[in-house]
Amino acid sequence: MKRPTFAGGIHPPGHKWMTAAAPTVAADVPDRLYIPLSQHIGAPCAALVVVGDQVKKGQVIGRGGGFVSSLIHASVSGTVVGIEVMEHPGGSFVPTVIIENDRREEWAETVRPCSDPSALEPARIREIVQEAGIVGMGGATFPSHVKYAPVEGTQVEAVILNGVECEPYLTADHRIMLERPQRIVAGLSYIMRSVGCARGIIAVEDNKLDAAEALGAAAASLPGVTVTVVPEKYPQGSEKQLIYACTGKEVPPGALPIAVGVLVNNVGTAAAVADAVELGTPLIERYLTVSGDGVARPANYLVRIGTLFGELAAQSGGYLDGVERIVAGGPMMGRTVFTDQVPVVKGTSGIVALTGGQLPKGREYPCVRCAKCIDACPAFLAPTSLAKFARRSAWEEAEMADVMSCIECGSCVYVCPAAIPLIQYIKRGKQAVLAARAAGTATGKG
Amino acid sequence: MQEYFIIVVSAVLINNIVLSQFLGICPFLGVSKKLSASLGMGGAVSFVLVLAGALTWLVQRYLLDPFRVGYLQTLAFILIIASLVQFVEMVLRKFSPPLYKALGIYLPLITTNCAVLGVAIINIQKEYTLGKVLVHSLSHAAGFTLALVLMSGIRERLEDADIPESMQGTPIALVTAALMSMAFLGFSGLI
Amino acid sequence: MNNPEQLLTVAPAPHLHGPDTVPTAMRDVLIALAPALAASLYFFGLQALLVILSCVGGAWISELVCLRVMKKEGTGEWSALVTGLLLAFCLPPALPAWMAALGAVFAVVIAKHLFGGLGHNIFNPALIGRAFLLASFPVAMTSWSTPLDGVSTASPLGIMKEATGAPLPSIGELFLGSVGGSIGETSALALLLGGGYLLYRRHIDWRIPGTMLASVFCLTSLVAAWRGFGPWYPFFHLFSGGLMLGAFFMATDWVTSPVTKLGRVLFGIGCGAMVVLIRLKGGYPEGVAYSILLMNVVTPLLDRYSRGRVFGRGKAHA
Amino acid sequence: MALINEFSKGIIRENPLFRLVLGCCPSLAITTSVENGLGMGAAFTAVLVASNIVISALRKVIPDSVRIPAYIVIIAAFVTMIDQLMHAFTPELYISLGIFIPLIVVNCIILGRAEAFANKNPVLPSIFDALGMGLGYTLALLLVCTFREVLGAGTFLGVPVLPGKTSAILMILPPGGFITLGCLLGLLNKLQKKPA
Amino acid sequence: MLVAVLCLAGLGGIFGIILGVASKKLAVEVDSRVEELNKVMPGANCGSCGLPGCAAFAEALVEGSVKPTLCAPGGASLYEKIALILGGEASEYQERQVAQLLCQGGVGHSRMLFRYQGIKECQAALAHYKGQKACNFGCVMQGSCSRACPFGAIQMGADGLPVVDYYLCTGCSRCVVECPQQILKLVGVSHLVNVRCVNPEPGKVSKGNCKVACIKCKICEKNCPEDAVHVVASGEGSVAIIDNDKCTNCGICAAKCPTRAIDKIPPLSEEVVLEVAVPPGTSCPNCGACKAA
Repeated sequence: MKRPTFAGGIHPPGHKWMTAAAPTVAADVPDRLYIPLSQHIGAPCAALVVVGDQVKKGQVIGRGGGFVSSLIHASVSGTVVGIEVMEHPGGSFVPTVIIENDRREEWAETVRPCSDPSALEPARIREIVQEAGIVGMGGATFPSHVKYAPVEGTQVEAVILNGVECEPYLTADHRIMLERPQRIVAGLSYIMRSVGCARGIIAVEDNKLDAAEALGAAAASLPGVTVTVVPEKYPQGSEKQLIYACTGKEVPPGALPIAVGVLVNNVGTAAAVADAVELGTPLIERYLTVSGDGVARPANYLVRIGTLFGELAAQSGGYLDGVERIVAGGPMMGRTVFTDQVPVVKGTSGIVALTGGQLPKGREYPCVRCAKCIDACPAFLAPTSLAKFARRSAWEEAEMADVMSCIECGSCVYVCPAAIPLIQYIKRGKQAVLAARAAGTATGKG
Repeated sequence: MQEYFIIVVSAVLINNIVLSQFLGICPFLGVSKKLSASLGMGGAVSFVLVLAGALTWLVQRYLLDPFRVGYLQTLAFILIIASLVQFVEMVLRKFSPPLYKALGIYLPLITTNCAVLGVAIINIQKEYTLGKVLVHSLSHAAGFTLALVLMSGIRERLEDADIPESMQGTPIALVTAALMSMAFLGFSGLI
Repeated sequence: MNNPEQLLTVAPAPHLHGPDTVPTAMRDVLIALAPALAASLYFFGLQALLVILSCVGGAWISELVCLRVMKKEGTGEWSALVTGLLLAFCLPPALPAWMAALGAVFAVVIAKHLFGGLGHNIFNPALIGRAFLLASFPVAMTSWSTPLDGVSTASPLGIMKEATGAPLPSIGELFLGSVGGSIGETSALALLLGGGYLLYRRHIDWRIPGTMLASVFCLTSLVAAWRGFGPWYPFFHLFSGGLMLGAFFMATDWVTSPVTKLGRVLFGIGCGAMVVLIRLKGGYPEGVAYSILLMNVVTPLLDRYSRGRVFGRGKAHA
Repeated sequence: MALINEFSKGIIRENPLFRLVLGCCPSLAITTSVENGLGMGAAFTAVLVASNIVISALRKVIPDSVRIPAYIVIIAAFVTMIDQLMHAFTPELYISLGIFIPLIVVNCIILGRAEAFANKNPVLPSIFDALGMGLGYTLALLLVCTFREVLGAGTFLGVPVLPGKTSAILMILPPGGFITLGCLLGLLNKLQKKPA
Repeated sequence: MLVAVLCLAGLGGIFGIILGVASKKLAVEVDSRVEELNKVMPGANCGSCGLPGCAAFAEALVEGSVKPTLCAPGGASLYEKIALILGGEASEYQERQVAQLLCQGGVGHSRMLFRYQGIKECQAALAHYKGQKACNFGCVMQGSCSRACPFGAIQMGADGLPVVDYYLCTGCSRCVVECPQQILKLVGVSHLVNVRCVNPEPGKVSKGNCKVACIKCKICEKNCPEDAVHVVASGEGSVAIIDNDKCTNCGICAAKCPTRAIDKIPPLSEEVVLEVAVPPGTSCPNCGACKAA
């Protein structure tokens, strides 16, 4: 049987062999942890601690005001030694709480296991998820409790767990699925209960058949849950593309998956939900892959939030010569950082150090209209036209050509023989369109 | 029937009014920057062209010829066309201000659009009947619109092109027209 | 203040890049043209070599001069070589070398660099070069010679058009290429090999050559059925003239063909229909070059009106 | 001095074809031979001078609201005369210029000069203006003609200048007209490229 | 002859009547002054007037909803022409303004955090850690202002910063709008001394990031004989600012500034400074007498 997928996409070399077989190692907890107060999309949190405060592991140290906001917890016990504006792997500077680790690993009183998780009300599960500060761990960092909240006039018909991990180099999700399949399935059952949905799908790419098997075995006892194997293709793990592959439904531009009755969560998120519900532990650590051709010993780690990239790199044997870029996340959609002194945050799925080898060597050429970008675009856009509009600030034309539908997967740039930074132009176009919309005017001058 | 068919093919493709007869170059170069405007201009010219073709034919046939004042042809025709254009202009301004704005200064230029006068004169030279005059005028108008629309499509694409500074604008439009006209040579000898 | 060489690079995603670049793609086209080049040298010998060298030389030199004059970096990235070679392939082997070079210069300067160079041309430069030469030197451009011995002859399509009563070559001869015609167009076999390579390397889309050949085949089959010609007739059209060369190497030119899938299908059908129209009804025995140029004119409009739907838009969400 | 200025401006500074890009149609259509260019230029200049004189003389008589139709009628009258004259005295040229003689009436330059100059100035400057513009246009036509005839037919005024069979016929076909004018315009732009 | 005259007269008569009737029935009011104004507009469509283009400005002028002086590129000569067409008085005197970059931290002066590889567009570059310079307030050096200038007055210099040609600049403020860091400011051409740094961070920080930053040392404040320059609160910190009304262009502060963040430019030649409106109907010989008086 042909495996379900989506139209378009690319097949970059996966480089997953470097870490796929490496069991997850618990990373050393450093002496100082740097916990940014913005680890989710939405308004940043306000600090609930001041310099000199003693904090315990799992204690809430940041709380947000906005609707799409999430709590921040201390990931070790210790002393707050500073709250400073620091560089963040997301490409910006944000206030960061610095905690001196006292090595006592004392849990906060709020962290209590639940005696009978199967008796929890759906609303209570959402509350627990909110209190645990769980956000989407695939990289989008959308607060999970917001996702589970009921939306007027819609009903979730299927919960899809995303175990695709289509980004090259990354294997952290693969390892979770192999090592903690029970937790993932348990998390899925809580999510399904919280949204009142009977159908669950766990999607796994066909380069991880062992993980699919493990999950299948774990889910055997749970009715309504199936494991769907999808072909290896980038960006198979993109939310809308995955929904299409699993259900045949297309989420309209600008809409959320709930518009077609689907909820998508990362497998790591599901495991975190299970921990929060059963053990009461908030999200203070995550799985991630340290890899790339610029790292001596690529590995998968279980890392406390707030550990600096540099400390993980050191545990992996340090860098090799010629590292040009350090990427937070996968190399297709991750952001480069300018120093490895930035902390791991909830959305950091990997740290990839790249030497110049895989970057386009040649210069940028004019567009030769080869249309490879159009063929590759999973959103069925014409990236080259969008980039041309953005280049001459024709925002209105860009909006007409659906610039806002771009999912920024980077497939177009990967295939472009002229090495045009199409996505950056498109992002610029989106920014301008949003600014014009916010200004309440028709798109006009940028 | 065959005759009409030949007139159409010849006027639209082989002897395209712009690309091989060189009539109506001004609006061809001026209004071909945007597709929407070129469609409007094509429409306006077509309308004027067909009306003018019929009117001039009638005047020639029932006024100039019977009174043996054929030498007044140029004068009489230009008079008719000028009035007609002014009329169309007024109608457009009244009923479609956006179109009027888009066509801008080119509407009055239809008066001095040699395509209109040229086709009117060719109509008489070829001694067509009224039916053929209508078909002939309409086909030339279609040829004009076709060339204009194709040109504007190309020029919209050229907006992103890295054209040498001194070639931008009219020069590159002329070279494009040259290459289009070379492509249209492929139709020569058709039928 | 600090050494920029030691700094990390910050750049927008993605941080991986596929293997294709413009120069490698152009190099692949040259590789794909190699079988046809070998065939042409085998069939037409030194005469053809001279024409090819003049075309390639003319194109290459004018490319370098243009880049210098317009103060652009680079050395043309092979694209001028492709233009020169393709132009040479659609010229008769006995053409005077200076004419061939002139055509190449015209192609590169007028059709390409006046429009802004690589990626900006509207028309296929090689075909413009050919159209220029055909219109300028009609006699020299239609003097064909037989392969191997160089006796002057007519091209197969010319024989058919003029209906002189001279025997038409067999389909087999047409397929292998031992017939009169332009330098690189006679051997359908060699061109199919090259086209197959381009398809394999995914540099061209099957849609353009596929629909173009299919529409020629269908239309000529209809004609054959109507006029009572044998089943050889559509194959004769398929393998004669520059159809294979045009379908695989000229119509598929990235820059001048549509970028959308539907656009490519329409483009191919249009090319095929024009070829048949000009071959059967037009003033020239061969219409591949003009058909592609005419469709080049329409390409911007095809692109504009053949845009597909965007993901999630206009489809039932059932 | 002023008159000389009115005269000379039309030749280069405000050349109607190259600088103002007016009157393209004939400059593309009939420029296949130098002889045609000369004939067209002469006919054009004659009409321009005559109409400029009359319009300038009548500039205070013609009501503003109907000036355009009035100009057109005046111009058309002179075109008709030239048409008849050429028919009688230069029948060959008449045939080779064909439809483009009556079409002088719709040449934007003539109406343009009437609007821009003759209706604001006395007769004498108008004559010089017309002569300058006419000469400028004729010279421009001749430039285009020379390129096309030499390259396309290998002759100049009918005298062979290129060795046999080396002329590119394309240049006297329609595309040749577009190419020559386009490239000339580009070239002149390049030569005169000083910030405007 | 008679026939010819009759024919034409007849034709003319018929069409005259048709057009006459039509012009009554289909009349649309258009103010001819708009077209006249359109002819005298600079045609840069720069948008400095706040309207979408010169044509819109002309319409607004006729409606009386805008003042002629809104058009910066046109200058005094335009105000005069507008006044002639609309019959108003162009008597507003205004000093010519030019754009100036309030940042001197180019390559070699500023500490760089990383190498930026991407499109040359300031807004896009800002999305990556606010640009490659350690200072988050200065120029990001991608040249958006240069591309936005309709007059070619801004070129990118060797140190990566834009250089404004004060002679070509018309003060249209296109670049000012374009600059995402908002560090291009219009200054009167007579203000020769300017603080060309906007960094409000403490002196220790700003000095560490850039050799030519304002370090809040207040030396300028202490040395100014006119009490015209002060380090004042700005954003989350402070920065030196010159009060143009008090400044006499003496340049002492610029000379004393340890980081050269205060910059004195040489006086511009008369042709630039002279940009004053002239009364309608008279022609200004640009002698400068009126300015000196």
